[in-house]
Amino acid sequence: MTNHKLNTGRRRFLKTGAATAMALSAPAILRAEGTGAIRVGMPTILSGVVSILGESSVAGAKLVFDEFNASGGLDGRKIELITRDSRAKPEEAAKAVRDLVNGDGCNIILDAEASSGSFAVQEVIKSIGALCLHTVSEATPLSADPALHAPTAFRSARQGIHDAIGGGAYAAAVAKEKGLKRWATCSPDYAYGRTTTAEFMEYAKYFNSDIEVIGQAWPKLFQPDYTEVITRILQWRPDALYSALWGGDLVSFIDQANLYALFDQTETFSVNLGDYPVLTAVEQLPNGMRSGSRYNKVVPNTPENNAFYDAYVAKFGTLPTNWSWENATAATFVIEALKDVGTDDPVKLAEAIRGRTIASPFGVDGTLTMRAEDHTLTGYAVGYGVTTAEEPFMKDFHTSSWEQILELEADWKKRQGFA
Amino acid sequence: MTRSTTRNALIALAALVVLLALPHLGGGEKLADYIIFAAAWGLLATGLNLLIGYTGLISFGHAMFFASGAYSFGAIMQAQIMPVPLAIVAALIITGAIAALIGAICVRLSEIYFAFLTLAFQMFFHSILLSWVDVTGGDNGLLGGIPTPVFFGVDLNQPEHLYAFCVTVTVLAMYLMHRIVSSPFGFTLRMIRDNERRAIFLGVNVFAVKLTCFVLSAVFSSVGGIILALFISGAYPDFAFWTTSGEAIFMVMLGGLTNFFGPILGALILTGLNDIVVTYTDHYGLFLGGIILLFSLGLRKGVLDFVKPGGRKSTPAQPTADAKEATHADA
Amino acid sequence: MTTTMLSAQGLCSYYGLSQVLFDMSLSVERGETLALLGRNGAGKSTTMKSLMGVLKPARGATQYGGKTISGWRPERVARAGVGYVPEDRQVFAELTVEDNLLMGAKAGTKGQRDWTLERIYDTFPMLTPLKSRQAGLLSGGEQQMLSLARTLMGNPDLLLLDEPSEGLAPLIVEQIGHVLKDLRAGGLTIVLAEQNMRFCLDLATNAVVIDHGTAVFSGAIDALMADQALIDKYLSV
Amino acid sequence: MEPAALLDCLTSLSCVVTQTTSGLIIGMLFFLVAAGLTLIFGVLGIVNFAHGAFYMVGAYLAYSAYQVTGSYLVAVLAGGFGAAILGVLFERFAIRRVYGENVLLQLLVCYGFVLVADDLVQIIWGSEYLSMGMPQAFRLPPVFIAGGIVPPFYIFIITVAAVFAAVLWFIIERTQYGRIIRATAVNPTMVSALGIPTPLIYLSVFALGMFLAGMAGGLAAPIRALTPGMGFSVLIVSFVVTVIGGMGSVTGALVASILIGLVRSYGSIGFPLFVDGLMYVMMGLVLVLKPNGLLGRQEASRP
Repeated sequence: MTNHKLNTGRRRFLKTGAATAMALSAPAILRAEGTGAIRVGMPTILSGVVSILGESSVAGAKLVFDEFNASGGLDGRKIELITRDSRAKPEEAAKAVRDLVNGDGCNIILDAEASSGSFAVQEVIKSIGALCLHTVSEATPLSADPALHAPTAFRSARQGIHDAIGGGAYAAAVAKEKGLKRWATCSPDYAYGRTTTAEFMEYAKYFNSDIEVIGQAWPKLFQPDYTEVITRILQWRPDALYSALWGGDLVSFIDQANLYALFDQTETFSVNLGDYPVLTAVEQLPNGMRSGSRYNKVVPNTPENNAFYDAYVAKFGTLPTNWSWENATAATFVIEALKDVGTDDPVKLAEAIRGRTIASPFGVDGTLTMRAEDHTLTGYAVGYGVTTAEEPFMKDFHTSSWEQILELEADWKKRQGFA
Repeated sequence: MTRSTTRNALIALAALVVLLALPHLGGGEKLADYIIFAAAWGLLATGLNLLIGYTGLISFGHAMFFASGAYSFGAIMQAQIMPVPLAIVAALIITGAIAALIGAICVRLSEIYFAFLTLAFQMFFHSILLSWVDVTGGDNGLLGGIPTPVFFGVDLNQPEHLYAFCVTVTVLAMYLMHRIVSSPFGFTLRMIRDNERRAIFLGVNVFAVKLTCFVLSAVFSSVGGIILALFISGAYPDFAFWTTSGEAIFMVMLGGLTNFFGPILGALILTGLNDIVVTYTDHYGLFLGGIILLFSLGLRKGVLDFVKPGGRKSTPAQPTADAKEATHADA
Repeated sequence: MTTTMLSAQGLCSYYGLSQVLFDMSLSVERGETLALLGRNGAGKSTTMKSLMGVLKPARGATQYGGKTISGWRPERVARAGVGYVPEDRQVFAELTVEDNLLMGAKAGTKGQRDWTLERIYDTFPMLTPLKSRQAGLLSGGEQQMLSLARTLMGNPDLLLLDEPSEGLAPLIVEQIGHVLKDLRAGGLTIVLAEQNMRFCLDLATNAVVIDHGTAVFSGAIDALMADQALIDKYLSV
Repeated sequence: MEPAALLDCLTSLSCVVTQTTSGLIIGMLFFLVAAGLTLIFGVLGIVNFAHGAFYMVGAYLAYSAYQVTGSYLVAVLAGGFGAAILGVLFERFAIRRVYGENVLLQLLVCYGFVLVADDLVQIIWGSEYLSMGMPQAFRLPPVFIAGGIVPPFYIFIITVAAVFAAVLWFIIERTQYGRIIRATAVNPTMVSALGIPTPLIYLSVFALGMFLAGMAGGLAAPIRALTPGMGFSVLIVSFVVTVIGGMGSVTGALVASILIGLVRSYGSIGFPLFVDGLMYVMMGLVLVLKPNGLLGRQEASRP
């Protein structure tokens, strides 16, 4: 395939070319510094079935940036958020990031892509060196696997394993109290659904050895009809059901399972149920379904979090999502780091973010920390509650202990060979 | 070498030189990215057009070969068992084998059924990519990037080297495809497209020719996948999704299927349009969909179909049976 | 009363890029039966199609009942009173005989419904027992009858009849001839495209001879019969 | 693979009842969408890739109508007629211009339409998931038939779909309009030469197909979340159904829909991970062994 003669010719050509290219590309970083706007790029999904992901991500970041700009910005320099629709295609996400950095002069990227897109973005960041905060992907390896590590990339989003440990402990306790032994699962058939479910059941069993998984159903992502899955679950007659379905799929699943009165017969643990768009979409929310924490005005029930909710609703006319708080958090980290460093040099910003603790409405104790060792967000609300059909949609929320999460996470990392 | 092949080789070489120089003439990395992207898509589209434009077989499943190139190349490089050039050759062989298998089943069918069967295979392939997590990484794609160790002094981790390499491979592949379509084999393809019966009367083994073309077409399309995999240092299931095939078909149509360079022009236009639409608006569907509608209802023919009218005539805008009627009537 | 019912001037028609009709002209008087003669491939069927609007002539004009109908879609031509029986019959193979007949049913231009199923079965007795048979299973002669009957169900004022005798047994041809004579007697105007000159002799009063897509003779059929040279040149096989 | 579970189920009446009805409900909703698709292909020769978009539009219109009127009947009719009206416009201004053209050009027209429709729906109704909610009349506990669970709402849907199947059959086989569309499918020129305006026939068949798709969207709105782009997954299954049943055959679509429904419901017990795969394998096998589908028409045989 490669012709040696061609190669030598090209190499000579390259030498002269490389110098010019350096001269042209290097100023991209210099140009953006100084007095102009600070540009923050956001590749995300703005069209199709999950366009709500992109819209609420943009809104979450915009809320924080606009406030910062209104209060004068960074010594008068405003933050400008530039979004790109990747249409959920990883290659488009990768190209968008390159373009945002090389073409638009963004030194900061808020990566609001679903997991496959975030892995593609991570590869670009590794080679291009901009500051990047992944704000949506919950895929654990993104920040836990050292092989994927990039010095300027962080996760400002939930980490799957945190929810699994917190959720597993909660499920184990409920199971003990109510005698739920036979468990079934129903999660989407792709990496997120499978790993989240496996980890959740692993920790549920770890905390309660009576728990037994008697059946697992794996509907496809965006499947329109769940009837065959629902009747199959009915055949198993489980005591409890775990589901990692999310978004519109979860809405359809609940609507259809209601017809079979599935939730009257089983205790349901649905990690993604507690997100406003799902809760408000389901017209007949069965009583007593349990959900993991997503975003809720009363989790944690602090004036700061209530204020965020109110400001968001006032500004956008829609309810905030899990993605909204994750992006708002990323935006806050960016602003705090900018204030520290004074410029948008990505390496300096990364240094400022690594290990940083910020005050945040979403922290269990009012703060969030970007853990230095693996660039992962900690301290956010993890736990489970019982959903209700009316505001605030969540009661008896049980906040998981971060001490326990961190301890078991360290152990888990060792087993995975990540640490 | 005849005079025309020498001339074509020189043209290819000149094109290569121009392409190599382009980013240094002020376009910068944005232009380089654009060209690599368009080259990857252009190879997919040009490969596909070997079937559509030259043989009259409409494949709706070519994205699976695009993906199989990307995935097999990526997986081989991740396993670190051979250098880049060998891995590319291996990826092409793997794709060729898959294509031979699928082609043997598909090329017997005609028209819409061929399109549907290729579509079915593609959906099956896509679901395998999603569910065979151990090998493909499922929806997360090939995790961890694609390592590219230095070979012959070429370091694909450097953007300049990557650009030069991708452009060279593209020009080489385009040159080879051009030679194929201007060879006697290429004429046989066109004869099958225009009058399959006549070809059979003349003793052509239509099945073998179609199958060969199917495999070649798949292999060249997979070169595009390899380039894209190199560019984003990964491979993802959406490479094999039907929308990828759909876009490739649109590129073929947009540039013109009667001209060898139509598909790559279509790739350049559509990639550019995508960039512009995404940069200036959040309503991708509205704008791109509008452009597609304008094109398909207004222009109706690819850009290069106007420049060089090819062998195919468009039938009058009447329902199919009317058109059939007109051709089998007396004179 | 002789008034011109249908006339065409300078028709040029193409299949794709190849021209088939060159300046074809003809004219039919009300109540007349016109024979359109010519060898296979001379352009008879193309002329019929061009008159019917099934094929759009590139140039030339057609007048029917005082209106210019060139450029009209076939259904409009049909609704104006022109019935068309195509050369290869084109019965709807999957439909039953009766369904085929019902497909053709429509009122005539004056709202008349002279042709009913009963009258059809009277006129074409051989169709009666085949009522519920799929048309595709019929013999060639039966299909020809059906095709003609189907068009009659639309109560046309003018009938374009393309090669009704083609490939049929003499007995069937004779039957068709009888039917046509009755139709003519009933006042129907007929344009009959035929290779079979003998078949036309009994039926037609005037004739147009077509060769290479253009009319080479136009006049009384007796005059044509008298001109052996013309017959040898254009019609003999 | 869990053949034992499948065997258990087949020997238990309650399981058979549950799985058979769930197979029927899956199948019948697919049928309503696929019927229009196959009809349009049969008569117009168009592979309508935009079919899913009409299903989506029907669902959204039904949602809005339900919000305003609170009547499920009005909602379903709004979905059906809304989609039909949109279908008329689409046929008149787009599809009509590519009849008889290269199939790729037809696909492109549909593709462009789908992109625009998805985006417009997002602009009009927003990107949030919407759910119509179960109409009050159907908020009933499931009934038990021979130990099997059957939701009353699904009995209703199956009935409606069955009625529509019967009505469609009657229209196609027993009415003048049905004769005309069957004849037009085979020989539009001859139909037109008999005085029947084929452009109107095309328009009406397209509108009928869109009505069915939109109505299916409306019927399913209480149980399927509404999102922009929701039509796509429905489209894919409908294609599989159409190809297996035979492109152009409504009866074939009915048989294939029920087949697919049953394969899904029993398959989810016997070989849960291969349910989708099996659909594609069935489609592939049919294409290879019997390209015209189970009940597809042979190429028109003209004398």
